[in-house]
Amino acid sequence: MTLDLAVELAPNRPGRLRLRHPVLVAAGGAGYGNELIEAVAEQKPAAIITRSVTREARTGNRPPRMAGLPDALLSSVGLQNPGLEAVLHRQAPRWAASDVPIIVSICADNADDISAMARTLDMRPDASGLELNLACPDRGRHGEPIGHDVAAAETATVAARAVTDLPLIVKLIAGAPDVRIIARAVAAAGADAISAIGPVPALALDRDRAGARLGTAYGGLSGPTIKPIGLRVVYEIAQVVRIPIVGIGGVACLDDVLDYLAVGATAVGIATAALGDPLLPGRLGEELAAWCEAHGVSDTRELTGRALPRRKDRGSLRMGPFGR
Amino acid sequence: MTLDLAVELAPNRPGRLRLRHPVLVAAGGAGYGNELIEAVAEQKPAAIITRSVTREARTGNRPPRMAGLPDALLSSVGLQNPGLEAVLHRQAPRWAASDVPIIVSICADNADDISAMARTLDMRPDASGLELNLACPDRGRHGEPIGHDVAAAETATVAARAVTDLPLIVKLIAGAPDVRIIARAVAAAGADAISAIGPVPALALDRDRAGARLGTAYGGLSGPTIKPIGLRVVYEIAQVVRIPIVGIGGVACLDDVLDYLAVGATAVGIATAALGDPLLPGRLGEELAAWCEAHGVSDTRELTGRALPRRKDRGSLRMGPFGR
Amino acid sequence: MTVLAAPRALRAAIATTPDPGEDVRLLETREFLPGRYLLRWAAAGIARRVRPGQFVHVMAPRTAGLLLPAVPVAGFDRAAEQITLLLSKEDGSALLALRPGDVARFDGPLGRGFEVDPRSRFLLVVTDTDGLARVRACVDEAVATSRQVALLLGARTIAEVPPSSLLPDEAEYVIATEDGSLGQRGGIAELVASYEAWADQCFVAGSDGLLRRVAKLAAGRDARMGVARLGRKRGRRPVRGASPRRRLTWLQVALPHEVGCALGVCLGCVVRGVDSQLRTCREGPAFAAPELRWELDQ
Amino acid sequence: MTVLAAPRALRAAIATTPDPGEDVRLLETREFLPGRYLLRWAAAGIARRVRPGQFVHVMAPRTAGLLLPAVPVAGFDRAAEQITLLLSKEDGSALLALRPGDVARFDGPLGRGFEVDPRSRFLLVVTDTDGLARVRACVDEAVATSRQVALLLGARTIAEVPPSSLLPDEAEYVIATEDGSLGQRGGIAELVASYEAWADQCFVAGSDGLLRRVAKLAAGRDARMGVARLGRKRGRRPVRGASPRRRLTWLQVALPHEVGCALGVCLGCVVRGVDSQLRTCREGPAFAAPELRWELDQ
Ligand SMILES: Cc1cc2nc3c(=O)[nH]c(=O)nc-3n(C[C@H](O)[C@H](O)[C@H](O)COP(=O)(O)OP(=O)(O)OC[C@H]3O[C@@H](n4cnc5c(N)ncnc54)[C@H](O)[C@@H]3O)c2cc1C
Ligand SMILES: Cc1cc2nc3c(=O)[nH]c(=O)nc-3n(C[C@H](O)[C@H](O)[C@H](O)COP(=O)(O)OP(=O)(O)OC[C@H]3O[C@@H](n4cnc5c(N)ncnc54)[C@H](O)[C@@H]3O)c2cc1C
Ligand SMILES: Cc1cc2nc3c(=O)[nH]c(=O)nc-3n(C[C@H](O)[C@H](O)[C@H](O)COP(=O)(O)O)c2cc1C
Ligand SMILES: Cc1cc2nc3c(=O)[nH]c(=O)nc-3n(C[C@H](O)[C@H](O)[C@H](O)COP(=O)(O)O)c2cc1C
Ligand code: FES
Ligand code: FES
Repeated sequence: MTLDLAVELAPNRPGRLRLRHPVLVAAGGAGYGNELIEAVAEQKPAAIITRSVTREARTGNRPPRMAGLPDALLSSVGLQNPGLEAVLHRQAPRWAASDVPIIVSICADNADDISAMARTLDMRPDASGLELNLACPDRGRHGEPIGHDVAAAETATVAARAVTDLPLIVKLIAGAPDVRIIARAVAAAGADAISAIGPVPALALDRDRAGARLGTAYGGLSGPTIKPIGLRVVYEIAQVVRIPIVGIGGVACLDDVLDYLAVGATAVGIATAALGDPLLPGRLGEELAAWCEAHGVSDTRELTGRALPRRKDRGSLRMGPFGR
Repeated sequence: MTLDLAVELAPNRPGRLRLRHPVLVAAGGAGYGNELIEAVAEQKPAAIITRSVTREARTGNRPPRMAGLPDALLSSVGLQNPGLEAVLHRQAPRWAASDVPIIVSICADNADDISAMARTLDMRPDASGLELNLACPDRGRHGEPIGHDVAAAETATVAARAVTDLPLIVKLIAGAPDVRIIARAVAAAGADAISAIGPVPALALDRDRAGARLGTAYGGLSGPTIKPIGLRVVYEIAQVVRIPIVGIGGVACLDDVLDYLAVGATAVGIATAALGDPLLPGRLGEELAAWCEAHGVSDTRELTGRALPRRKDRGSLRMGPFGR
Repeated sequence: MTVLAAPRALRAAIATTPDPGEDVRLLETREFLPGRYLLRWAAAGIARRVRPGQFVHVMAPRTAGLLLPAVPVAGFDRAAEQITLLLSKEDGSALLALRPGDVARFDGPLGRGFEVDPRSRFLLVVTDTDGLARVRACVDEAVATSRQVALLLGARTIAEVPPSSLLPDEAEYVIATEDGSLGQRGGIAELVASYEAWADQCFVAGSDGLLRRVAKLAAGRDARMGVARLGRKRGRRPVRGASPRRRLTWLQVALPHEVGCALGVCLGCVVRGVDSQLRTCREGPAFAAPELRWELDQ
Repeated sequence: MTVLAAPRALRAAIATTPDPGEDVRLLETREFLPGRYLLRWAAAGIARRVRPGQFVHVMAPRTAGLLLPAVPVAGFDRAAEQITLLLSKEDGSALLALRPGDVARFDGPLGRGFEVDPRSRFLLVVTDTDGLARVRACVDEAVATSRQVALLLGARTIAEVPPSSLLPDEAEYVIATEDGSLGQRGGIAELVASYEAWADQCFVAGSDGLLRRVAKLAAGRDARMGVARLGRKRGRRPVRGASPRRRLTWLQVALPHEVGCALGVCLGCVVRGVDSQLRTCREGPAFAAPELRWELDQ
């Protein structure tokens, strides 16, 4: 049996974003990637999505920025980054030297910035793709994230798509009232793939309960705790779009990878657990290969969507005492 | 020091919903309450909110309806209930005999049903209050829950408020894009109190990943895992309304109770952990009393809102190396 | 990590059993298959009263009370005042972190167990690796009451077949594996037919598919065996689900019950019965097959 | 509960230390205050290299790697090849479930520790119950290098004062409690003034308030003591945060570091420095007080 773990994240641009296996580092899980790339010879992640970059530099949020919760991380880094130009200047040369594809995550609340960043990246050979992060709070809409609104999400996607033919992944957030509507709009606007979910807004208190634990009060919840929410969102998206989905949220072991594939993901991203164990994404790629071999699966695409409702089941009234 | 644990959940109707202590059973945590009431002589919960009742009987969702996840419960009972009339006929006589206030949770997707149920309850002496559950999927809006939409939430609240002067708690859900807008609208529409949060939509897979673990696929996530989300929502609501808030979501020990009070809750509700340990709400009331005594707190209201941002802090630019 | 303090005994006060929770002491944890453990407990009260098919509700230790608090009693030894549980690592039970000598608190036995007819001499138990915990106690019951018992177990492959040391010598242990790596090749349900004449009663637990296949077989058995329909000759029509009626049923099944109140109030454990919804924690976990709505393809 | 398998040593390969992770064996867990534990480990490699103020990253066991993986090394004994950690129940660390003989895997020592000037003879350590774990190793360092050391500890009440058995006999242990139930009544920071002339260097960890109060005191000390500004007389202006410069600073603080990558890439551990943002995991957890932006009320 020849085992094919490779997946295409932009099937309409064949070969442009072909991953050796389906497990990658999600945004924020490995900074701009170079520390990881340079330390790892084997067990490489399938790709690295960088932490989100903005057009201008940002100093990030007021500390403390992270709190450990049971099986979860609460964080609010606030997009600290030196701006796209500086990131490319300092980091991109080393990306070019690596065989791990680097996908640059960009974030902005207006079409101008998105276009400008996408255009800049389009001219660079070192970025293998672009992730557009829709978690950005929209100043025009009282800070509600772009990803909550169909029109805003669509505009943002078009702004990027119009100026580049780099593979474009659009990252949705869990909080949209109906994520399926956003997913459909984003796919129609030209996204090559969708990733989901980002962190879930949450809060934790200081030990003495005199205030919030993070400097910004609110933070994003990530890690194992959010997996059931991420699976729900990917399961919803997978039923309404045909483009590949990168399932993200709480992945920490092979079972989690298999779960995301089963609900329709083509690839799986890891941030929080990769902070604790940077080799995890690469190792899970190997574990997945071993699992496929042991279970007679020759292509991971066979696993994608296995748990989705099949059409023939719909409307069926026949079910036994326990509902099956 | 005299210790006053009592809280008023409807301060505009003094004495109508005065609880002996702040820890109650949230909807679904004790059915219609009678099994619990009859078994417990001490360590009584401050109140019991019934599982949600609809105007007509409902058979509930296709099994399996519950799955245990790490530190969480995934469930989708689907409002199985014999309809309000039958519930009152079978259960209410025993409510009247108990000194634990019973708050009847009602659920419907249209103003007619809500009015009709509220009117029915208004004429009964056995219900101490009414909780209006906004998690109901609105058939008029592709099944999006009422609680996602300001206008729908407002209409539902008015429908109940107009026909009863029973204490009225309106239960918000975590998934609204901006829960503060809903909270303000509901308070303005006449709610005596707000409760939040309900379960978070999520999904889990079968052991063999051939399908979802629950009969309805989607379920609501509850239990310790969702506490950081619940705290965030209550913290948000508490900054925009002045009516009491019942904090719900993941409460399982005294620290959780203190956390919810600190972010602005006047009382705290428990469902999932009360399923595992029905005496928990009453016991936590006692533990809270002991804690107050040990910490020189004479009135639990001193604890409410302690962690909320103080006005004078806002806009302050002075902060040290770690943000404080 | 929030861990609940041990609650007082309450479920017991309102549940089927009038007994309070009990402090039980772990005697032994043994990994009988990779990731699957047998836990033996000193639990005098539960051992005395438990019936096959019943479960305990783990009150302490637990992780916030949520990780599968309901655990079937997989075996008992009334003389030694011991019970055994079978747990798998995936269940994530806090019990697996305990070591011999540690104490836990169980509420139980809870739920309705299997009804073994006093006249039954030959008991057939059918299960798979995951279902074993729910029916294994039938074997102990059979041995304790000097009945003959055969346990048919189906597994995917030899690596998932529990060792015969899990069963007393008196029990006949029959295995089928899907890949033929041990015992008969194929599903275990196919072997049931050859025991249906021998067995006075049959107790089954396992995958949905296994239950359905055995239920289908049992549905045709009465006709094949020329057995009178249960209860037909009695004066009053017996209440469905009543013990005497269950006792006379050839096939009883134990359904899984992992989470929920175990009190009958949360309706999380509901399954579809022939003419009403049934709560696994109260009307079950053991049911007579005809009580359940199988909607079998016939 | 998902539990990560032990990762290979990687952080070490990119972090300040060139050493791989190490398997360490638990020798003893002792509850020294209710809910607070001292854990003593056989950890030859870490014990050999660790400097006060450094931490280890717990790679296994852990609950999905998230529950406070970074733990300060609270003590060491290079001869016995042992280190100690102080953990509180609220940290929820999986290490607390281990028993003597169990093995864990630590990556470390990580981060920059305190810089003790070779010429310093008298070391002052200031802390509170929660901060103790981050500075206690300064005492071991002092004793190992035959310096004199005083540890000032502030607590709310006597019930939160760690027993003196946690410290070697050579250390002077001075206590203040807010309620006056043990030692001086009031905050511990108030006692620092009486040691500022005696001490060559001061190491502090604790609540934000304690750090601020001691930092404020230290800011005025140079003037009071007539001490030349550090480094002023040298030819080249030393780089802020460079070891030689830190070594010459009277006050150094160890900031808490609980979660994050410990690799320098996540920016979750950032604190505000005087002229840049500083990462606690790389530029810290020990800092010279003047490196941090205190914005003290003066
Ligand atoms: C329903 C909902 C309610 C919310 N309510 C509040 C609230 O009441 N108060 C509040 O402060 N926050 C609120 N938020 C935001 C929430 O707190 C953040 O999602 C969370 O803090 C994550 O932290 P972070 O994004 O700052 O941190 P990071 O770890 O930096 O996360 C990176 C993300 O931050 C986004 N981002 C943050 N700020 C900016 C910015 N200025 N420009 C561009 N991108 C940005 C990026 O898209 C990126 O995905 C809410 C979010 C939602 C979805
Ligand atoms: C953002 C979002 C996306 C969702 N996407 C989907 C989706 O794609 N597919 C899907 O099936 N579900 C979806 N849901 C609903 C979600 O699955 C449920 O909230 C969850 O299943 C809880 O289960 P339950 O309400 O059925 O169970 P229960 O345990 O019975 O919970 C009780 C709640 O159910 C509500 N309820 C359920 N059905 C009705 C009804 N017909 N009439 C009145 N009240 C009712 C009640 O308000 C009550 O609060 C979504 C919800 C949200 C907020
Ligand atoms: C420290 C940290 C930083 C993150 N930074 C970003 C970011 O810059 N852009 C982004 O889109 N997502 C960011 N994320 C979100 C992750 O990519 C991911 O969507 C989320 O954390 C859920 O996955 P996880 O559970 O594997 O962490 C960040 C997450 C963490 C924990
Ligand atoms: C089994 C179960 C049934 C529930 N039924 C209802 C219900 O009928 N109406 C309602 O408003 N909330 C219902 N809830 C939601 C709870 O009241 C509560 O909002 C949610 O579970 C979060 O709290 P918890 O973490 O304490 O469970 C139910 C929850 C559970 C677990
Ligand atoms: S488990 Fe709650 S009704 Fe059965
Ligand atoms: S912990 Fe990640 S940068 Fe310091």
